[in-house]
Amino acid sequence: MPGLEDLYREIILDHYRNPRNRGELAAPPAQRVEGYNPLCGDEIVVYLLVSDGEVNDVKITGQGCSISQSSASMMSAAVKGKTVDEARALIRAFKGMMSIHESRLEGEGDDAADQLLEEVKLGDLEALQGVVKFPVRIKCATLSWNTLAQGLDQAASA
Amino acid sequence: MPGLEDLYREIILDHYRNPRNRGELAAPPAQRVEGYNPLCGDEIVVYLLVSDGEVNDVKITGQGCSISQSSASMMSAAVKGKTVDEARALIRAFKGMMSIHESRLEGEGDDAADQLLEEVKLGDLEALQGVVKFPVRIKCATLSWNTLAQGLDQAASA
Amino acid sequence: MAMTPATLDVAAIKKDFPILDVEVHGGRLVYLDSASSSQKPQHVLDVMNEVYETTYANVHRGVYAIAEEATARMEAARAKVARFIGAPAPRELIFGKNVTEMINLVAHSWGRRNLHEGDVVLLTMMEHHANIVPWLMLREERGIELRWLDFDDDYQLDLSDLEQKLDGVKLVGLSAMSNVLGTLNPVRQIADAAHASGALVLVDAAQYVPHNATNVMELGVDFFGFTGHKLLGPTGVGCLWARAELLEAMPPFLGGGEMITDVRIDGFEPTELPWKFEAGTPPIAEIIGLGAAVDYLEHLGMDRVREHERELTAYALRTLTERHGDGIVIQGPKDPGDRGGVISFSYRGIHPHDVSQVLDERGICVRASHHCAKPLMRRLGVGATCRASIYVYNDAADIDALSDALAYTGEFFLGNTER
Amino acid sequence: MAMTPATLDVAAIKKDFPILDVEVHGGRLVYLDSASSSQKPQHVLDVMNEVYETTYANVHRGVYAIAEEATARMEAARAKVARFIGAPAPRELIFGKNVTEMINLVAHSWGRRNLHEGDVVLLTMMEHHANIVPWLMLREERGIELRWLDFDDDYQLDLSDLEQKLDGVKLVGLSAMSNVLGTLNPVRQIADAAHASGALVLVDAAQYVPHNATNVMELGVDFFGFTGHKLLGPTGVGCLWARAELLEAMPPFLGGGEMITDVRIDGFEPTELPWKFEAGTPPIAEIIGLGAAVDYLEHLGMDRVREHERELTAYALRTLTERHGDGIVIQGPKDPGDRGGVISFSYRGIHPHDVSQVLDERGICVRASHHCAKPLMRRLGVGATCRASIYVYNDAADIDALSDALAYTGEFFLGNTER
Ligand SMILES: Cc1ncc(COP(=O)(O)O)c(C=O)c1O
Ligand SMILES: Cc1ncc(COP(=O)(O)O)c(C=O)c1O
Repeated sequence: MPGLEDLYREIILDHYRNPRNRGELAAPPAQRVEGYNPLCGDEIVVYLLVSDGEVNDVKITGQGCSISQSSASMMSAAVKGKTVDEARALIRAFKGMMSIHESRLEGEGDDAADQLLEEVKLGDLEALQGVVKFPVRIKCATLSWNTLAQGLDQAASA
Repeated sequence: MPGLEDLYREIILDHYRNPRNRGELAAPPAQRVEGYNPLCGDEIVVYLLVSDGEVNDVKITGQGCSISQSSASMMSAAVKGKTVDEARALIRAFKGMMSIHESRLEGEGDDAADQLLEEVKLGDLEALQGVVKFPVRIKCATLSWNTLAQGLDQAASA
Repeated sequence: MAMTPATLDVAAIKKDFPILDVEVHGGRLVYLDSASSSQKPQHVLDVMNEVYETTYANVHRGVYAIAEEATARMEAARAKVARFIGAPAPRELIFGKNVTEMINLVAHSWGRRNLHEGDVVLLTMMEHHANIVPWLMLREERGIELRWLDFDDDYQLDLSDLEQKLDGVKLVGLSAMSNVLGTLNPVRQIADAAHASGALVLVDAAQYVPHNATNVMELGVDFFGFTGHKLLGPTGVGCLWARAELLEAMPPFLGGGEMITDVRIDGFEPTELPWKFEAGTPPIAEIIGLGAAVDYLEHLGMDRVREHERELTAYALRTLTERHGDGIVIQGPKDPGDRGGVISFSYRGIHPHDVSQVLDERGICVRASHHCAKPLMRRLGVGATCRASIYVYNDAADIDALSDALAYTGEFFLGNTER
Repeated sequence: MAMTPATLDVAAIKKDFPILDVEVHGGRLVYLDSASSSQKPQHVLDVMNEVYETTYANVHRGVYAIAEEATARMEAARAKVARFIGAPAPRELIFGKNVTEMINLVAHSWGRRNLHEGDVVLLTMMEHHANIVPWLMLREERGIELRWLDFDDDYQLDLSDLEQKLDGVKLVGLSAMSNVLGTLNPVRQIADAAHASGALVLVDAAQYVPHNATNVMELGVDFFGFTGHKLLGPTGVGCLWARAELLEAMPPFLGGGEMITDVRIDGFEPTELPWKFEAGTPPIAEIIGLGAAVDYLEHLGMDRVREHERELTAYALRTLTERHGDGIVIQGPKDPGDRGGVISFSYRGIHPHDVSQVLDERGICVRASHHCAKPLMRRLGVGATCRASIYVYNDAADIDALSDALAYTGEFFLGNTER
């Protein structure tokens, strides 16, 4: 049976207690996107400044459990300064790491996800891998990433 | 566990093999009433000649299982020549004997039925008492009696 | 001498529930989530096994011995459950898969026949989704109006303007006990007012029947639903009691076998109660299992069950507030006499998911959720709460374990200070 | 060497079913009513007991260990049952209480959205009430037309004018195997014709899935329902598979918990598949038990199951006609390759109730009934039939016992002559 230490790695608690990139950006020029997890009531707002195919700045507000908040904080640190393509690859890789349960329900194989995981370096984010053992919490971890994906789409069509 | 001998008493098989009062009566003057047990497809037609408050003649046609057919045969023998009031008392007593299962579902007590049973002599009909141990067959046994009751009502309002 | 019910022998009761012997994360299981679903005593499992192992067959119409026996046992369980809630006749008790289905049955069958555009259904702000969504669907479909009864600062329904609120109302739907706040609602009072103004009353008793001696006639209601799995019974069985006249006037809901007297290629005749509303093979073993659960509860005595829970709830409210002070905020009535053993709380601003996760490490099961009551959550201004809920197998040690583990949770997330 | 599946080891299988050890009227139980409901192997009971005794909790959203485990087991069972019928994705498999409910789900949710006055639903004359009454209800409600496919002298569907019959048809509803005649219907052929003329196909596979290796994609159908209790599983669980696009476009059926993402006092959003159609607490233990039943059947091998039943049906048809000659009339296809192990018959003019009653005295369980197929009974010109039906635990000795007891029944009612 997985234990607390699998879920709440030190680095996660650190991001929870000291969230990075907390705050707002003027929108426009920034994109403002809201995410919402109806199961637990978690809310997140992602502000995204994209120009020349690069994520220049990211800010986060909202409230929720330690997993959703630390995941958002880590996400912001990971994509800030990356190209949009890199950010998208990161989203895919992160969701690949998380989606073992969900993709089974879809009846898809996990091969593609496994391959992506090998190609993209997740770094600190791998601390969230333990969440997979707690299926109910996966949606907490992926909330900010889904919101980010929406923000990137929005920026692309802006 | 109740056995076959509880259900198929010799007298029942006798009525089944040699049904009494089989046939039709001209209607009018007779009442003609159909009964139908949707559970097993049993059908019965009761012809009833009532005058001056007396059941002058009864005839039966139809098809069905040994219980429904012998019950009809016994019923015809029992009410022929009786007054309408006696016939009604017999119906109540017979249904009282049979309805233990049904009346429980209605939430009624069985006291009234028990009392009736003591007052009215059922004679041969008591051979059908074993049916009560086979709840599915109760509706077979009561079919002709319900049909008779309808016929008496019909005669009363004719 | 006054008749005070003796307290339950919880130590003995715990032994009747095999799951309470299980180790979780190396410790004992402290199950405080009975409002979600109760655990099952060995007796219930034994009875279901015995049916499957000795006399299982499909019910109704089977002429052979084991089919007769299975039918007799199922109908005996119906009679038992009906008696347990004070229903005058077993045929007024309909079985389905859960109480959600039973409320949908009322909305489809009674509702579609009796509710038309502009008709009002009055609900409370503390309803479970099971008693909201079916009415929202009917609202979408035919434009009925939903109206809401709010509650006061002590989480009790605000009945000050009940008479005005009842104007134009055809049906009042309320839970007899809130699955979030624990509030025991004044069902009789509301039913009398509703009837006086010509409305019928549907009670969601999912949280009430398991914990209180129940008499539907004394409650004076019209439709009354509850669910087996919260009542020490198996999953897969729900119950609806309603007055026979109402059920008889209603069209069938689901169509199929068992619920007809005749089917032709151009029409059908529904059969009599209760089977008219029980299309298809019923949950046979589950109904019999629920009957066994009722036996178990009657053996304990429902008055004692209530008294035990009232005492333990009082202990919990006292213990938690004394130990954790302002750190804990409990959403629910203060007086244990006004409420059942469902305690929703938030703890030191830590998200309910995180609280529940850390409690789990100590083997403590509480629910962190909106508890299928999102309108209530919005009304309370929270996304979710933690909810600890008790039943016959819980004791003061379980509450102490919760209280200790909350302190640990605070340390884990917020560091070493207890407040 | 051709791959012929080895025959089942029925002696060993019988030991897996505790009820087959029971004595009835002093003799062994000869269970020949599996078409009504199957018996349950010990394995299924063990798995359900284990869940209740070690890891029972309500599913979904619970953050603690036993709730996670119960959820994981239930969803694993969903994936297993989906795979068992060749469904491409577990989320296309919806659970309810029985197949009757699942067909009603289609009629309510898909039907009320897609069927309008004058639209035609084509059914067969051998449908079970479960696949008739929901459509009769829709006919009453909105004036759809029902059309009927008849069958020929060998009890096979008459497809000679299928194309004309399909004109104006929006949905074809047919059972993959008749629960009265045993006929295995040409589902693929009918589905192709239906699709070519723009109709969807709903298959009632209650009698098919338990006895045949199943692949919904190869059958090429749209909606596919079956029921757990005929499949060695517990009572209280039914299944509907349908293509995801269809399910996604359909409005929800029952409203309540589990099936929403949000509920406000003025509206709600349904959640994703499969939960959108699973309002309220699902039959948790029953779904897991059904998963265990599928494990058991896969262990036997569905090809072997079918081969065993084909052989035993052949034996039964031969034995009964050789012994009883004109005394027995069997309603169903002659060739065991065209049918399953459901044998309806009448015996020497003795009423089916009486036959079944006397057989019971010998411990033999057969069903005497209209088998919830009254339109078929009328078409056959009978009120009821006797039906003997087999499964994995039946063998030639069971058939011999039936045959002997029939002779005894004749003597009992008609005196000493065998014909
Ligand atoms: C062909 C067929 N369809 C539907 C049903 C109904 O199944 P259930 O009663 O489990 O809903 C049955 C069995 O009774 C059946 O044989
Ligand atoms: C008050 C109340 N109503 C309805 C329900 C729904 O019960 P079920 O899921 O068994 O239908 C619940 C429990 O979840 C409840 O607490």
